Amino acid sequence: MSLELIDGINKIHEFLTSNIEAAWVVSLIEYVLVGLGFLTLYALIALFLIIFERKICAYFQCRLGPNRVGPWGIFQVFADMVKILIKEIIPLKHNDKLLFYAAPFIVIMGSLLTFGGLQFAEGVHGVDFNVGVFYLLAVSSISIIGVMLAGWSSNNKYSLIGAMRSGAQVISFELSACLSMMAIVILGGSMNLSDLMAAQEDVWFIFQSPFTVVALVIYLIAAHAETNRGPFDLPEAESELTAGYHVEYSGITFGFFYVGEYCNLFINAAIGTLVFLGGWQAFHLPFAGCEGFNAVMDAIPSYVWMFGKTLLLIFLSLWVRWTFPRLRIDQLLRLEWKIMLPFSLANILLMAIWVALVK
Amino acid sequence: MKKYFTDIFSGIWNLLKGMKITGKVLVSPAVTECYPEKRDELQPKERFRAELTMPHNENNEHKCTACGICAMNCPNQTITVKKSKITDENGKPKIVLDQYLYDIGSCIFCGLCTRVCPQGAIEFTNNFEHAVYTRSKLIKQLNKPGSKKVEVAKPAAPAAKPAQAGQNEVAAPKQENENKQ
Amino acid sequence: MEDIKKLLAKVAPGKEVAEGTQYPTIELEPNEVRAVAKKLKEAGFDYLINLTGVDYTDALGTVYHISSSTNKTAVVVLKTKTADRENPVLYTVCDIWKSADLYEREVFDFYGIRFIDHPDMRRIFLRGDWKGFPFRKDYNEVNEMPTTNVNIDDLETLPSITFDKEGKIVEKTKQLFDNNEYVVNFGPQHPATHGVLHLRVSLDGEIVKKVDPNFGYIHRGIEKMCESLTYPQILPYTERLDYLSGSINRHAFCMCVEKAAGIEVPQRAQYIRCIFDELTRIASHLLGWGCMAMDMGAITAFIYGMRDREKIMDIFEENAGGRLMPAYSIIGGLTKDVVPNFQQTISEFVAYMRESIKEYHTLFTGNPIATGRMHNVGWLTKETAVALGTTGPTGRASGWSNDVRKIAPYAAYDKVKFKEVLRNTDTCKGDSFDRYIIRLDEVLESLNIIEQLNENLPDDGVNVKVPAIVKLPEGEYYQRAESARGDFGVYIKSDGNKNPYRVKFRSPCMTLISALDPLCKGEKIADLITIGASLDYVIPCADR
Amino acid sequence: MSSYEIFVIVFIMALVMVLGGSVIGLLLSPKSKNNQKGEQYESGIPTRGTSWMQFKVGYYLIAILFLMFDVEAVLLFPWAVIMKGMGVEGLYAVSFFLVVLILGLAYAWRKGALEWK
Amino acid sequence: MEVKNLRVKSMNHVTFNDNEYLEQYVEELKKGGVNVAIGCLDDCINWGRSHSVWPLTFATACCGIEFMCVGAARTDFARFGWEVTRNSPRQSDVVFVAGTIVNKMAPVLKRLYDQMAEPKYVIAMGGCAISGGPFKNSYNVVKGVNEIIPVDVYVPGCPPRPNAVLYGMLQMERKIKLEGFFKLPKKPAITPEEKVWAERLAKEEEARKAAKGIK
Repeated sequence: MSLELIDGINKIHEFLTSNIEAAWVVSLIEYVLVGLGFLTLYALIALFLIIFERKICAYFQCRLGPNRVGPWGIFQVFADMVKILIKEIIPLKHNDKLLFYAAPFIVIMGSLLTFGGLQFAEGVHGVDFNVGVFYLLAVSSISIIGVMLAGWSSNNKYSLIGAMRSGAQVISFELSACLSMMAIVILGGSMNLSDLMAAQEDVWFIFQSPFTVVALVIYLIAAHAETNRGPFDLPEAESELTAGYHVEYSGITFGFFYVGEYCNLFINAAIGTLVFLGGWQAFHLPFAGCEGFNAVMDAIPSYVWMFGKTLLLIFLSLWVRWTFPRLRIDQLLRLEWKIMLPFSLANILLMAIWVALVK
Repeated sequence: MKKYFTDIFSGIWNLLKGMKITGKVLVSPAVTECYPEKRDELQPKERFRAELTMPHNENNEHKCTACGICAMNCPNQTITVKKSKITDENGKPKIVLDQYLYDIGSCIFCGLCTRVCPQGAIEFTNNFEHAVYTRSKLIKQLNKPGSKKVEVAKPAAPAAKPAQAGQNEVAAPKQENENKQ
Repeated sequence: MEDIKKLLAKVAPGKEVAEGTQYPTIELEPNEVRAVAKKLKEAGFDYLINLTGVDYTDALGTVYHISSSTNKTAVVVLKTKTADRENPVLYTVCDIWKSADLYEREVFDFYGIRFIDHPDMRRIFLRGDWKGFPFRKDYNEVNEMPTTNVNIDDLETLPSITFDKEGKIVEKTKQLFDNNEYVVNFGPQHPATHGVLHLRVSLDGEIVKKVDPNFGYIHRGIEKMCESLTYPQILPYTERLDYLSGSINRHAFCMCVEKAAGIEVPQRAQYIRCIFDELTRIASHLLGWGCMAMDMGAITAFIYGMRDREKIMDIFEENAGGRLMPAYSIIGGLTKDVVPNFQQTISEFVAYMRESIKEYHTLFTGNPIATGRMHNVGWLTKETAVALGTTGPTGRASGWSNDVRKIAPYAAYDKVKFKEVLRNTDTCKGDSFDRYIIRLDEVLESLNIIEQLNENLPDDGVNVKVPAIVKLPEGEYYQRAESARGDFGVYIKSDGNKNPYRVKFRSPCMTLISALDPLCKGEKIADLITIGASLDYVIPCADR
Repeated sequence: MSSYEIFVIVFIMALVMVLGGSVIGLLLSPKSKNNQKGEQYESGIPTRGTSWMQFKVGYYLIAILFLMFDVEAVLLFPWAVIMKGMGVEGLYAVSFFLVVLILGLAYAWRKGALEWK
Repeated sequence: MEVKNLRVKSMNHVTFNDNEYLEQYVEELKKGGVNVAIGCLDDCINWGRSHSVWPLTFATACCGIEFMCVGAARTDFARFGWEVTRNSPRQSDVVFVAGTIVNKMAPVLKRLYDQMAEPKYVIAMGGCAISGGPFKNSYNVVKGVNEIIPVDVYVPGCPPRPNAVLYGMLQMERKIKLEGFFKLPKKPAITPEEKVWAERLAKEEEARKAAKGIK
């Protein structure tokens, strides 16, 4: 399908150039189309994940979850969307207005930019820098600045504590995510996502070295923490800080945090898939005599592989979220600095040795 | 050093065991009862107290004598008994029930009224669907319009009290009853 | 009894021990109270069960119920009163028994009695701008519903009275917090204060410096209402005190009235009452377990707890006709006999619950995050527990054996074999984890009790005839019962009418809340929530 | 379309999404006014003083360590890219650096800098 | 929308209580006529709102426990899309007044309600919230929360069983489905309760000023 998609894009391009003379108009229309495409995908994924989580969490809790709006409750999220879009945005009295309204933008920007850097299927990708991994790491950490701004600018004590905790979150899991990716960069020899994809054509990275498994586990924990979810939802900490950093946000401004959270969930799982689990590459057995099996695997479209694996990681993340209690802030720092950081540093060293000696 | 590693691995092991529990629930069926969908099957148990009613027989008759013991025993004046004195065809003065008002919005379902009722004229049923938009609608008249007290052959002694357990807290000596009125 | 009388003669020479009372009672002049109290404390009476204010119409007074953590069955009652109704003043005992702190504030709030040298004479339940003292018999002020937000000065200024050098009484005030302290309100509307407790927490970053619990956001004045209700009418209100151990409270009140009126309740009723008490306790502990898990962020565990709790609710509904408020015990027995398949349901439930507890342990107790958050957090030593009067599972987690079911067995508890669940004081000194785990252990013990009672259910009817109007002979009655949160007490002072003269419920939750400040000092915000959850208080019980 | 163009497009789209959503919300939503609405929410009790005041951050020391380690991580990335091509030499070159890092962490740990204060 | 066309999944229109109120409500809204397009848009918005009502976690007493039961597995209110309980009033749509409101709590509840974003709804759950319930003779209890804030639905019971709360939620859903979005204000700008409140506030303000003047 991905090739068909590219075909379709080419057709649109031809159609536009044949009908419109001014080249800049064509470009503009294309830009708008691309942008809208991204936005739609982004929104749809967020909506899908919201209902997905609500259903899955219900099943974890021996409940049914939404089932009265539409078949199996799938229109539940649209109802939520309609409602939240036309809910009042409360004008606050004592806040820092500029930062207050900038915060959701920064959150959304951070996650959309990361989203733009993903690869969704063979040949379907947006931003593809030669420092792709680096880019993803860089822009994905913007969101947390939005969280801090939101907490600070609200002039609310709960949200301020939430903001401070999100600071702890940054200094905790940024580093591990970074170092676990570095292990893959050593193995793959490139920071470009396309190159990394190509390197996983036969065998996914996860099966290439035992140390990628460690890296994957560390990455999953760190990525999970960066989404401010599950056992790492300290900045929100419902039972402690009522709603944490976004306690003063109402209506759609709160909706942006909500959407951003779910998209970050997807994005982090997608990065994990791309970097460790072979992204949209099919599962191949690199042995002689397995060509038949490989051909069957290849017959499955690449986007199915991509989204299937991503969903698997998301499911894992939900499972963790709906099982564990929240960490305390010193446990959080301890987990990072006394467990994950030594492990990832050692992992890099071992990975380098592996690459130098085995490969 | 050894403790550090054993701690980590036992920790992970315990986390995984916890995940096994939730995973098991994930694949087992939900315990949710779908209330509005299966409304007919989901009636509360028989003894459940959800609404005070006054049973009427097919002739639109009830057993209430308008004595007001229930109203007196109610801890928070949920029941109001409005009665009037008339003379019946034999020329005897007689007390009849005009309105038996019951405010479900303040009822605490303690069951004291049904226990003390000497006639067994009121009872709790388990219809729990009472939500309304107007508070005044929560005040219900229990005796149906035009209903009257069932005429039974008068037993010699008031021993006809239903031999129900717990009805021995019957309060209300006569005079106090009248005073209240 | 004789020993105690001898002791009383020693600590209060020349005072007569009243005859014919339930517990040895002595009346003291206000200025003698402190001396006697100190001597009693030295003699081992270190647990102030209850402190009740009473309006004797001609005088205002207090009644102290004192017991000991070593000689557990001994209870001593002290009484004192002052004839000054305009400006009544008594001497504080809050430095002798720490739990008197909140009790004395309560007496001040209800009766206007001020306690000399008590450091904090704020109103406890009512707002600072409340007019009059509602529990006085001559109270007739009209207080409109307030429309303005609570005044922060009222919350922070601590008035107190003390003697100056010349021996005159002077009034002093003190500020609770410094001006530049970072004070955050947790509650009244907060998901983790278990109701409408209002905690004003002074923070230093994440660290809690001081916790100031504010009560009264659900003070309904039940005790005052009881003074105008008949005894059967009071029963539904007892269930609404601590709605999680409603059956037990109701049972306690029934027992108190039955004891006073000399009503003998059939064995079957007593057995069933005990089964219901234990079921209530299990339901309460399940909710407590679930809420603790939820407060720590594990919502799934909460849902599992509630799932299993529904089974108990079903039993209640089937037999008693109510879910949260079964309304099953009445004076003289039970409303109705249990349904025919009751025994089978119970034994099925017991088997099911035992499996569930194992599941809970795997899901939550073993979780390293949870244990990490509970271990070494919120130490409560046995001495502090006794001083604060934190009874129930909380006290037992600190190694204080205080189970009323063992100390003063009531109903059918002397006919079953069970052990009081205590945490070993050598290895653990009562941190959050102990308070957590003891609840699950108690559930298992309760299941044992239920099993035994269920197997030997006698068959002699469920109620006896009681007079149409229950009137208690003049006097004072006290009944203790072990509710899910600790030592629940009912104090009834009767003047022979069909209404009680004064009813006081000894709330186990109030003392639990008073433990928050000492436990949370120096811990983190997350620990404040964990400790609060591990104490497992119910605010309407504290506020009454 | 180059990556940079897409980057700009996505950036603008984020702006459009937030602005669009907020404008719809502001224009269409029902509104009501009262005195207490704009006040801070703190469980229903008026807040005491301001919340913008000095606030102790307990992880201050760790935050500084983080800065250090993050910079080191950035420095390591170029090496990581060419590690595969360099083979054992690349390993020698950087293992010293890595060991120093690990020792640094161990030192900080030993000194108690990683404890919550 | 007509009351007759009002459909709630798997529940018949006539089985609901208090349909008269809704009919009256629709009559009022229909005064002046409704444009078809606007009517459709109204239906769409109301559909969204009625299926996504996020409650504020506000529980004072016993009813709060039953409210927790409603959220638990047995009677799962997530099925209706109500499960996203928000702790901040800014993000919630409905406040379940679950439990007794005493004098000290009244200003807190009022403040929370004031701080909620429109549209906001109130469900009085249980006897205490409706009328003071068991404690209506007490010196410190508010006799019905409609003295403080306007109530949309009353769910009697002490406490109501979880299914009764679900029934109340369905009632709420029906009411929201009839709202006219483009016929604001949907509630009177100042409800009678608000009026009482405002008068009291003004009175107190006056008294305070007077007291100051004397000083």
